[in-house]
Amino acid sequence: MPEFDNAFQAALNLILGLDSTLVGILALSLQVSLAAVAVGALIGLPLGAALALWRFPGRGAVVVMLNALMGLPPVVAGLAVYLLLSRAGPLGQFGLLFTPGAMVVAQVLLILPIIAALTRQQVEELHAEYREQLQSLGLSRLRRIPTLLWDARFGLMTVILAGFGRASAEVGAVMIVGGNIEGVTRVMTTAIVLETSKGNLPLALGLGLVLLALVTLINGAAYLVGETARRRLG
Amino acid sequence: MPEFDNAFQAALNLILGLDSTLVGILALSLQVSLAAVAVGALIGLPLGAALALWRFPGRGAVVVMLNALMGLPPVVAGLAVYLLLSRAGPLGQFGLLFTPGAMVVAQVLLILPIIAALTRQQVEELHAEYREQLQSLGLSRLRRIPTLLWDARFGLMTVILAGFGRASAEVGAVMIVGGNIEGVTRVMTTAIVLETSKGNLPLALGLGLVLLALVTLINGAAYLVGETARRRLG
Amino acid sequence: QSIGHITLASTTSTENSGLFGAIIPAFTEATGIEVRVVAVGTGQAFEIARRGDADSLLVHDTEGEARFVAEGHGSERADVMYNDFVIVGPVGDPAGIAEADDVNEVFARIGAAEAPFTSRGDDSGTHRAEQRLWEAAGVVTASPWYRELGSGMGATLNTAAAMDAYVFTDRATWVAFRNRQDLTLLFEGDEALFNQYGSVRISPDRHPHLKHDLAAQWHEWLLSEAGQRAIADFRVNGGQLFFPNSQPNVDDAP
Amino acid sequence: MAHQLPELAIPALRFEGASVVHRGQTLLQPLTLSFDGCRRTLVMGPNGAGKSLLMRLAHGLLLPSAGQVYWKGKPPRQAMVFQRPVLLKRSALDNLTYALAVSGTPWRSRKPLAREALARFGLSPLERRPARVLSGGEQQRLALARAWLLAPEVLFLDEPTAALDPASMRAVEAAVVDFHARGTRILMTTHDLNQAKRLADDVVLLHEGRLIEHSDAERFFTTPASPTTRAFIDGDLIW
Amino acid sequence: MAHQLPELAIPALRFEGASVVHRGQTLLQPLTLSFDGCRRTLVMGPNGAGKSLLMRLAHGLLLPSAGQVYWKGKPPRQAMVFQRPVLLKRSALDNLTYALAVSGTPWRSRKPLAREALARFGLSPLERRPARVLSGGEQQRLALARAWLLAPEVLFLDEPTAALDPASMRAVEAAVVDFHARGTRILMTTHDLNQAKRLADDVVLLHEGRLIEHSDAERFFTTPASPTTRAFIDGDLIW
Ligand SMILES: Nc1ncnc2c1ncn2[C@@H]1O[C@H](COP(=O)(O)OP(=O)(O)OP(=O)(O)O)[C@@H](O)[C@H]1O
Ligand SMILES: Nc1ncnc2c1ncn2[C@@H]1O[C@H](COP(=O)(O)OP(=O)(O)OP(=O)(O)O)[C@@H](O)[C@H]1O
Ligand SMILES: [Mg+2]
Ligand SMILES: [Mg+2]
Ligand SMILES: O=S(=O)([O-])[O-]
Repeated sequence: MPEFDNAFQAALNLILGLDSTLVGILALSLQVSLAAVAVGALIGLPLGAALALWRFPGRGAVVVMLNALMGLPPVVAGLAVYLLLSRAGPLGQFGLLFTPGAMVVAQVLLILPIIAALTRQQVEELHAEYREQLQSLGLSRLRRIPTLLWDARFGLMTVILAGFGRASAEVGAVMIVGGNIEGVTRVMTTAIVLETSKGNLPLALGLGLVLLALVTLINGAAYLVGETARRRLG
Repeated sequence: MPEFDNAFQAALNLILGLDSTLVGILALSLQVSLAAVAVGALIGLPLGAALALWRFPGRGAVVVMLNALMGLPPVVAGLAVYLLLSRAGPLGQFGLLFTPGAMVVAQVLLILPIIAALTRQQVEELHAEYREQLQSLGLSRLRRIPTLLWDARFGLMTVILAGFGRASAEVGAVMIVGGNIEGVTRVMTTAIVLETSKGNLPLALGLGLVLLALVTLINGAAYLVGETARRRLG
Repeated sequence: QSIGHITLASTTSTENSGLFGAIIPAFTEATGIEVRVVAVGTGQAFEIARRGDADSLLVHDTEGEARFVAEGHGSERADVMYNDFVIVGPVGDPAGIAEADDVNEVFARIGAAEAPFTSRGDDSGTHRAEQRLWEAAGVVTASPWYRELGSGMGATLNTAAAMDAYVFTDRATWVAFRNRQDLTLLFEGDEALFNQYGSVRISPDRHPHLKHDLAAQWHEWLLSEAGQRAIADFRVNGGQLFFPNSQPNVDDAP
Repeated sequence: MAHQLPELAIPALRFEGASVVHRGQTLLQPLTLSFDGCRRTLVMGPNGAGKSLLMRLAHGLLLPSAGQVYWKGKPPRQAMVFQRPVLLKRSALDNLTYALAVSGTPWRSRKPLAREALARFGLSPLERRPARVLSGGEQQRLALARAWLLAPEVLFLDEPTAALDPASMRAVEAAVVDFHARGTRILMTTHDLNQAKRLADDVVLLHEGRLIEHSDAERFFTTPASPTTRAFIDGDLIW
Repeated sequence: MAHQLPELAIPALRFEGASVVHRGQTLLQPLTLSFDGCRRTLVMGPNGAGKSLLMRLAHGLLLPSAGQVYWKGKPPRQAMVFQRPVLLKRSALDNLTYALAVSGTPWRSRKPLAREALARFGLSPLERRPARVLSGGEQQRLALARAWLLAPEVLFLDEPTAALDPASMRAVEAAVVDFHARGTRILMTTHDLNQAKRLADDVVLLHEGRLIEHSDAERFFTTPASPTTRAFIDGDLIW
């Protein structure tokens, strides 16, 4: 298929050319998604763990809601953040709209449920094993959270990577709250959409391949770190 | 915030009105995403399990690739499928482009890595526990797959729900391969994008809420089934 | 009663305005042919047609359409209708374009005031028209006041509304657009703002598999009296958005 | 062989009609019992009799379905060695320093204390080994070392020597005696009649979730009150 | 107390310089051994001596880091009861029918056979209980029932009675004798010297990953070849 060949060609040219515009777009993509994952993990991991530990009336509903929010459409998340940050909105005065900051906020909204829901499930399973021992040690639920997150870390790594994948891949949210402004809020996915709408399909695919290559690099680094740590544990 | 109130109002009206167009769009959304999840699970679960079981040179690279593909942008998946199914493409003669079938194919591409990567991780952990016993029973790796998938089913439920969320939320792929044709390939997310581009933000948000409500219902049903089964197991 | 369907590649501005929703039923009624509209960016619409994935094309980029036919992808092109571009901006009108005499002055004033302006920046028909006007006004656009969004018309309007920026848009999208916030129509009516839509038939030689018979009926219907009347009858809030201007028997490469 | 030591001020643990019912099945019949003083109580009975359930009730890991389990007075500091030890996915040493951290031991003294405990249970060479790959007996000893480190006032031991070699078993029994001598109340299960004879001040016998007898060790082994006890001591109490 | 029965045609299992090294640490020194005939071999030694490693090598769950472990002739049908039984997340009955399904038993006969095995190990009332909530001893008995069902030609038992009450232990010992009488070769570990004396045809003693002695039971217990064996039998072989 000539298009796919062209796409690989385009990707190669893009990488070899190391066009400064492309580098800027790539860097922004990475910054936004990594920031979103960092915030998402910082909130989502303890949140998911807490939900695994506490029993309370309505817990089932919360779990269902969280699972369902894994299906929050990026466009909807983007719209909600747009309305919040828009000049007429409640947080309008901060002038965050159409800035990378706004894109991070929208992506956090998207990946928080993914990280929290998958964390809940994994921590719940580990806690089934640890519960009696930790309770015997007199650990309050709150203090069990770091222990469980730490001991589940190899599994949670994949969860965080799923969140990162979601953030780096989505376009609906960043498009609306970022506005795809050239040089300011244009990221890889919005650039791909733009090229697609221009009919530049090989270039669009090529950009996609470049993005995937970058994401793969990051995944590879995470894998190496994980495997090294795991090997030390036998 | 008036927009959010309007959005809830719009959602309510949409639901109460039970407009036949809306019902059609909702039904198509559901059909496409459920079909994609079914196919994705049918392939992804055994694939992930196999990857958990077999050791071979280059396995690490495959795992990294799979994890990275969780970050496959919907637009890129859409483009790739578009080029394959386009008249000028290798599968052009089947006339699948701009049909729900094409949308299913693109979504399968998106969620397969998610299901397979998360399954791999969970099955790997269960297998660490079961390995010696299953090997002692003389089970080949192939025959261990159904056993492990069955015994990991409660955790895998959340994985499948993550895949379903991804499918029902994305817009990039279905937009390109479906074309958002009214009455034929318009689904909830593409309708939301359309309304957004018309500046109908409350309606767009309202549609988003309706979609989320539907997704929540399905998650609730899955939760009830899961909890009932789990309770029977102690 | 349906005898089949055709796929029509078109742009979001026509789709967003609701035009197709108004005229296609009349066509289907008359011929039993269903029309499935794939509304995308101008470039993407050409690309879809070029690849043989659409049976017909309706866009507003006369130059591009001509090239499409000249390159052999299209067999026939015809004017169908026109509307016009308008310039909208914040009610406060910081660059004072409402008082401008012609469109050149509008762009000159915005450039001089360095007032925020959002451009589609997506190489669409609208975007190209806008760029020609900047050039004509002798303004060199530059960030940060000039924002290239790389978005569709609707998305660009949403962004402009939130940024209180000027924006160059086709009238149809603007009239149908609901999230105006502080935006208002500030300038219209210059001849240079003319926006021509054309229907293009795809070459049967290039793509013999397409439904050329049905597509021909669509093309002819658009140019026919019935089609032209349907276009003229389409109103939003009582206002006419598209003005039919087919010239019977004028076709082929211009 | 009742072991006489000054009875320290450990509050009494009371079971009052405490039962365990799970999905309609009564696993532990209503139990009324009192564990007073700083004694070494051995809980015995066939598999599935409810020994581990009783231990978990006593340690507060399980709430009775009916009735009550409570301490008369302030609940004492407790630790438990489980029948199937749960070790964290960390090294042997880290498992111990973790327990110390939880119990509030200052950072500086954790490692020395943990190493001491490892040495006491013959695990010194294994300190860096992941706890989960230790042999069955090593894991059990690590769990004992962890409980030992916590210096509890009440120590629950659920078949703590089941996986141990004869010498280790003797060492652990010595450790139990030692614990007790330092004022720790012992509640322990075992299937080993000789071990029970060596260690028990008093014995609780359970059978099919029911309390058969609770009496002083001497009495229990020489003049049992119940024919079931007799059968148990003779090894005749079969499924 | 060597047990004399017609030696059935079970091929011999050979260890030839087989060792286990893990991340630079030698867990099992190169081992050369041969297990012939239909005997009951007891593997003994202190915690961490390498008994479980040896069992896993023999059963083929672990490949030696160096040297070889192989059957002279066609590998026989084998089953193993692990020191820490691994039960599937299913009911007790389903754990057994699963094993039968795996071994190719026709669907119709699975349940009756499984019920028979449950009855034999005193687990009948528990057939619908999830295997993971069974008591320690019940789990061990379920694992034994599973192995029993598979009617193996060689049976590996890793401390199979550690969690059992005295009566159950006797019943399991009887089952082992029974197995053997039906022609099954037994390779078993235990910490219980008396049990070893009751069951062993021959004994392997390991210590710190090294083979100390492999001799007939009679010889082993009465005139041990090594001073380490002496110390072990006297219960003096301490960490
Ligand atoms: N969560 C549970 N659900 C159902 N039954 C349970 C549960 N926990 C324990 N049981 C049952 O309760 C009974 C008592 O269990 P327990 O663990 O107290 O026995 P035990 O006396 O400690 O036996 P062992 O000597 O084998 O350790 C057993 O028959 C067991 O199957
Ligand atoms: N995967 C592993 N990684 C590191 N060390 C291991 C591993 N498996 C076993 N060991 C070590 O090898 C030694 C022998 O273990 P093994 O389980 O064979 O002992 P054992 O003789 O069965 O002891 P026990 O009587 O306690 O069951 C132990 O010191 C153990 O810590
Ligand atoms: Mg127990
Ligand atoms: Mg062992
Ligand atoms: O829904 S997406 O924005 O990921 O296409």
